[in-house]
Amino acid sequence: MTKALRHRHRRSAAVALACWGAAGALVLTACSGGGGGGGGGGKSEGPGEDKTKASNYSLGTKEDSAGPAPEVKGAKKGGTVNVLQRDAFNHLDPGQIYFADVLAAQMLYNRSLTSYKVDDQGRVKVVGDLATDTGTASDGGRTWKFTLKDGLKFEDGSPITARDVRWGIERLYAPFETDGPLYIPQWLSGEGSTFRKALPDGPYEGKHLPSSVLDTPDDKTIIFHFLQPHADTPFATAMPNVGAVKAEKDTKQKYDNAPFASGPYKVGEYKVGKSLKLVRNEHWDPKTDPIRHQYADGFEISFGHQYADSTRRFLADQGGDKNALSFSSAVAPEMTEKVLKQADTRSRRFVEVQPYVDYMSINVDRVKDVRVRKAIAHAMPNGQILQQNGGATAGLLATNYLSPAMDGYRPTDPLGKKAKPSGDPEKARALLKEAGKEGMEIVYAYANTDVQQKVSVVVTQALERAGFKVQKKEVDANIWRTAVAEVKNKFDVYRNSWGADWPVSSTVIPLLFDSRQIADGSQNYSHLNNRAVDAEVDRINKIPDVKQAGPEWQKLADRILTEDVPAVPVFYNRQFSLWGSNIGGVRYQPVYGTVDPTGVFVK
Amino acid sequence: MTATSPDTTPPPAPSATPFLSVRDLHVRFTTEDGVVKAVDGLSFDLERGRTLGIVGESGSGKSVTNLAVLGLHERRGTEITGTITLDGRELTTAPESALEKLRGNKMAMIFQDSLTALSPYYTVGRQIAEPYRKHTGASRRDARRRAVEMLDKVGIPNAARRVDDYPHQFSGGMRQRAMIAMALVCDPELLIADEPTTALDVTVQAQILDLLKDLQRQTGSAIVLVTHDLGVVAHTVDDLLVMYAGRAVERGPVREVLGAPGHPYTWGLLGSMPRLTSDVDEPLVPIPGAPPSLLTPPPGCPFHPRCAHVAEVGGDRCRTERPELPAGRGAACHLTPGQRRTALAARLAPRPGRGGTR
Amino acid sequence: MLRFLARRVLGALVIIVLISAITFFLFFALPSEPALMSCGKNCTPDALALINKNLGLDEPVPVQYWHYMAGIFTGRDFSVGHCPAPCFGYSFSNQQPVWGTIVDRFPTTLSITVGGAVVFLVVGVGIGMLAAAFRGTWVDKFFSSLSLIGNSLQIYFVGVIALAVLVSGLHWMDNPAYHPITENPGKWFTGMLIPWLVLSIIFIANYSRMTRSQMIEQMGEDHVRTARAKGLSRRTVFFRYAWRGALAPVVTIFGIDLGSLFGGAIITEFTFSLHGLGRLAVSSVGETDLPTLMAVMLVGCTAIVIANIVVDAAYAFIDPRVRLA
Amino acid sequence: MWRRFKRDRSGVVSAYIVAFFFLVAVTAPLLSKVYGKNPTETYGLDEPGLLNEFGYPVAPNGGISGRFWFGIEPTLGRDVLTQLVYGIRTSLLIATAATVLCVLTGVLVGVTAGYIGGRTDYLLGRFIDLLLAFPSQLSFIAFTPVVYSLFVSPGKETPTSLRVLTLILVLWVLGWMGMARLLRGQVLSLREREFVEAAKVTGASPWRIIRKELLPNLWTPILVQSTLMLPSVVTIEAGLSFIGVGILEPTPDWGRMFANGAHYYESDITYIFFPGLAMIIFVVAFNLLGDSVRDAFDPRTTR
Repeated sequence: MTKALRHRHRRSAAVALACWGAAGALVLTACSGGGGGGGGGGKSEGPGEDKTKASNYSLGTKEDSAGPAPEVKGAKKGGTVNVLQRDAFNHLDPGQIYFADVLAAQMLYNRSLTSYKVDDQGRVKVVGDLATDTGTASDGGRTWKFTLKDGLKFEDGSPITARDVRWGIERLYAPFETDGPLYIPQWLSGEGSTFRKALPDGPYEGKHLPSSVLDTPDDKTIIFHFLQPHADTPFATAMPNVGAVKAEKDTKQKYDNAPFASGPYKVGEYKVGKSLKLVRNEHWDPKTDPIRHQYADGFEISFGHQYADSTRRFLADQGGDKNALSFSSAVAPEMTEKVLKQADTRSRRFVEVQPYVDYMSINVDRVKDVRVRKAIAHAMPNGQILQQNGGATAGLLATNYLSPAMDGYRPTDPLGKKAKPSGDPEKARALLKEAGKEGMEIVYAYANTDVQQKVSVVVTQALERAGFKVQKKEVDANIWRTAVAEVKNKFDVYRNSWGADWPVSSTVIPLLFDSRQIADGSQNYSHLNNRAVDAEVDRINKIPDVKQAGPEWQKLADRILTEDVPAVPVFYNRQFSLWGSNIGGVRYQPVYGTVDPTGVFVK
Repeated sequence: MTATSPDTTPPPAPSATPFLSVRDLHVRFTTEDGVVKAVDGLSFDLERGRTLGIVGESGSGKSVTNLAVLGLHERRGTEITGTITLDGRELTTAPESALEKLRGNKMAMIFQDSLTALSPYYTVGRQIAEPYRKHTGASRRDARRRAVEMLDKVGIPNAARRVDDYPHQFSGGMRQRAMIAMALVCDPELLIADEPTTALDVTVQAQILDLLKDLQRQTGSAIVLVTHDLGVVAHTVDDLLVMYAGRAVERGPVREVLGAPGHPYTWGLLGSMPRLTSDVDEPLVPIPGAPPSLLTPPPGCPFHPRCAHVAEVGGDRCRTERPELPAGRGAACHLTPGQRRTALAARLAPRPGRGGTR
Repeated sequence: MLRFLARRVLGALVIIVLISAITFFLFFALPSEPALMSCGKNCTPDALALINKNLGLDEPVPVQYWHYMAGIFTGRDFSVGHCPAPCFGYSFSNQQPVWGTIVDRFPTTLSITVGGAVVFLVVGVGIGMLAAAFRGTWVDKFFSSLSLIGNSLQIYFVGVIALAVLVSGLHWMDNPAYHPITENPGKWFTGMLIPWLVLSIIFIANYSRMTRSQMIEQMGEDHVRTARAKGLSRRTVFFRYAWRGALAPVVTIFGIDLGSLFGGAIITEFTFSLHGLGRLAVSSVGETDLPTLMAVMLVGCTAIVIANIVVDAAYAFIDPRVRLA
Repeated sequence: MWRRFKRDRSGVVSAYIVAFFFLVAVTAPLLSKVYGKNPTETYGLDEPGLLNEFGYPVAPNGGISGRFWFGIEPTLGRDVLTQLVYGIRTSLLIATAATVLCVLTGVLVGVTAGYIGGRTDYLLGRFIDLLLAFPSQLSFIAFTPVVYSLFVSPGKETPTSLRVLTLILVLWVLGWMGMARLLRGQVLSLREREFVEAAKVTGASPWRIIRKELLPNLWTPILVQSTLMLPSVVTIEAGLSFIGVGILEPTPDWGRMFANGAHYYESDITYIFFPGLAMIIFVVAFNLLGDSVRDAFDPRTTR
């Protein structure tokens, strides 16, 4: 069912060494992002220390949800922001958006029921966006009620009503809406794609969901009746597809190229695959919006800038590039050193932990002996793998399954990876000997890309040093996902990456390790099948307060890593951003792992 | 050897210098393998209205001599000594620009293979008109009219239309005529025809030669006719020069040379060609051996390796001593006039037993 | 001429059809499911089947091929909407009509190719003629050794060095990028400069070598000697007679080079991160984006066969002996 | 002819250089033993102090030192010299095999078409036209994955030999037409010559005529063309690896070093320097050799 944000960074070239404790002193310069962006966490010390940013996630109050957003220091009105993106946006229709780059972009023109408010310290609050607050639960968390603010308007000045929100949700049932997250429709109408049967054509044929499912008693009220209790509903309603779509302006598939704006900007000109121009939306009222500003006159987003290209332009900082930034393009890893050495970049860059984690899954069906799995885990050269991915500015060495960006994250290190970043071949060898499996053949599968080819070199080498025999199996990059997601696959160890849709671990552990998730195409890539784990998942899921659930998830994650070892956490992704010197108000959006464009202005 | 012109052409040059005078001409090419002495001490004269034939095998230096006269030899690696004077003007030392003014104007050349010698890329008319425009400054239209006139003159039927044809659209004989038209377009006083008929049918050959003669009669120009074909020479030229290995080995009025050749090589040339006058069964006698390498020409008489009469001369004379060509009529050979007569007589006697192949 | 054109165009069409068919059928040997590209993240077998149906992937390959080719002339209707002629299908990876992408990318390739071609043709032929004119002198030796080395250079090496030195090191030139000439001719020029230079260095070598040897060969031709014997100046002969003869082979090679470059100057585009047809092709292979790949392939081989026809016509124009039939 | 060649100094020097490259390729294991390093070991990762925190060599000039003569590779920290030596080995193996196949096919098709003529010639000619109309670079890139997939069985490692085979195959299929065209023309003109006519009249079998009369006269174009073909195949193969459809890690490959170098050049330009230099020297030498061979066989072109 649910799928996490999969960031589109093809990590083709990313990054350098993690800031591991050992190398920490050396690397500090690399890791300190410089106090740009005003966001907290200018320094990321690595898993050795508690970053505690995650614990800053909270639900905002009604007051937090009221506009206008607090002024950004030094902000000025006017000017156009140039945005250099590598990949073209694949969708503009909020219903279809799931990738990080567009998630960042949609913040400018699209509003959802709730949203994330990031303060100067980098603390994240979920607040009401279209709604006055983060919703009111009843019926044990099965029913959630939201009330819309006053003065909300579309780009044509027409008011946003509950009917528009309803339309926005009901259209997710239409068969063409395939790419976006589907939490709300699935919670309302059923798992998988069964929910579509509730409204096969969406709202387009005049049919609607019954009020027992989705109720809009008046122009201001929306009531969800879920099949199960969902404590993290305020997070789910912060997905961009839980917003308002005006029925008359809904052009179905074509909406993808011309969404009707509710945010401070609207689509000015869109050349698919090439450029997108966002211009001021005069009908947006700052008093209704606790998050967004409208400083710049507009954003000119252009696609097709390789990381090296955009980095070079930010570094040169000439002409129009002074007014440029990128939502999601990272500094090209080969230029990391250059960027860090150029003093004037200090105030216009950041390195932040993203909610994405790289794992090495171990196929439990094939590698049945837990001692062998442990041996693999100990042998895994996390540091070297990270280095192939770009090193310190691309990620942090991972010591457990949860990202530091998750609520309740603790820097536990059950396998002692921090001390042995290149793996511990002796220990692995010993474990393998204990299992009597010396010289065992391991099929290591990898997607055939530049970086993964290099990763395969270090993984193979480390495993062989630990006494394994390795069969390397390259898989075409474009079928990689399906190939490893096949339950009956013939591989033993393979990389995958997971990012939570919101900073609650209920979007991580159950998906990765619950045996009930095992199916072709699902995310339990390891096929871990442990009843005790399943039971624990259920128990924690029932905790009504997400804040209390956080530490419980961490405990469970560590237990799995210690007892079952179905996967080896390798590194936590980081975003290394750089922008032009004439741009202000850039901060990090920790949930999306991108630049937050809402407070950006031209100096 | 100065020939007195029998026709109306007024005697030129108040000085004693003939119209074209080549003196002690040496042409050497430097190649990778050494120095080639392509022409080695050649001298001859030619007056207006006269025709000089130059015969010899390929590689005997005929063509090189003519190219040297026009200054068309490859400049790089070529060394020329001696003098070439045309109408009193020294050509070997003349600057390129001066030569350019003379070429195609005062002196012109007809080449052997009209297919390759005419540019395939331009129309016949244009190629004929080009030198005319250059040397007379005529307008495009006048030049074209002149080209038609010339084509007409050389006997191209329908000249006004054919003037716009490309060379490949002409037959071989017509091309050769066009080439002659091109050479004559500026009424040159010296015309060098380098084997103008070799590539043609016998009937066409005769026509072309007649044409040349006709034109000479009209303009009174001097003609150098280069050929390896003695048959052509007999009816066309006034004087004859026989070349071998870059040297003149015999010269004289054509009747005398053909009638009483004085050099064994000339005998060989005559023997290796069929004559209309002789019996069809009479075998042709080729000259044994191959022309010598000009890189390392044989010492002494260059012909001695192929000469059947070395013994008659006696001693090492042929191998060591280079025979001089006497001024005027004569041959560069060590044989005495008596020996020559005997040998020639012997050669002309039929030899039934031997069948030569060609 | 008309007969020539008719005959050649017919032959070209046969070749294009064959090549497109080979490409199309070969690609079904690839072990991947193109529908996955459009299936998004919530992909289920049902959704997959639907997409397969929408894209017409459920039909036999020959039928699909027929639809594809017919669509180029008649346009096609997809569930996503009508795709007007010329319809090269909808891209599997970005769900846009392929033709739009081609139209979008082609100017980049065109700029690289035409700009580069102008430089390397003019400079290459120029150098070749210079070397021929000064044959044997230091000028000739200098350019000859230069072109020998140039001939041995590879874009993926020189290009990188050029970037490192000219862009990153000395900041003399702009990072290669494509800006439409219609929007900003200045930027277009500066953005294309390095690709042109690098592409040229390599081709110049070829062209100067060829031109030189052709010129020298032509200068030795009888008809050139004839022209000299007519009293035409060295210069006239060189530029009018010898050049005309040397032109034909140069034009032939130029046509072939240009034709293959139009299909995408792949390595150049790759080295300089330019988004032309070549890069599009490479990415479409990686993404099993059959419609896009087909389209690029068709553009590429059409360019080649057209180039061949043009070369033959040009040949006939240059050399009147050649007859078109 | 041999004498002529020997007198051509640049030709002889080039021949030595070319021979040196082949020698290096053949003796790569020996060289690496003597030098004491191998192309797969990640020295930079295993030993601290060789690579900095960004994965680039600590020592200046790409980490060139008495120990690593050509420096070390960024991020993986392997030895550049042995990588290059083994890379040349891989590339030359592929290129040589592809060239040999192309030449054989070219000779076979060219001689067949030229000698038999008629319908066979026409059909082969059209077939060649067809293959020539394939955009070659594009086709290499497009069809290499297809051919790979024909060989690959899911779940097993694709042996490097299969990848090599694939590349050879692809380079071969689209590489022989030039040779065939050339030889066809040669054979067409030879066919009309007296000695062939004579042989025909005496009733020699076609095979005998081809072998005894035609082939000896074709050696010159074949040899010259092959000498020119090989370096171009090397560069095409490297280009494929550069774009990413060539040989995979960890098998060292010349072309992939360029692809890597293009990534690293901002911070480590030295890395691409040696492979680039080696390739220039190799191609220059081969081109000069080709010129010399042609001159030796065919003195007319000496200028």
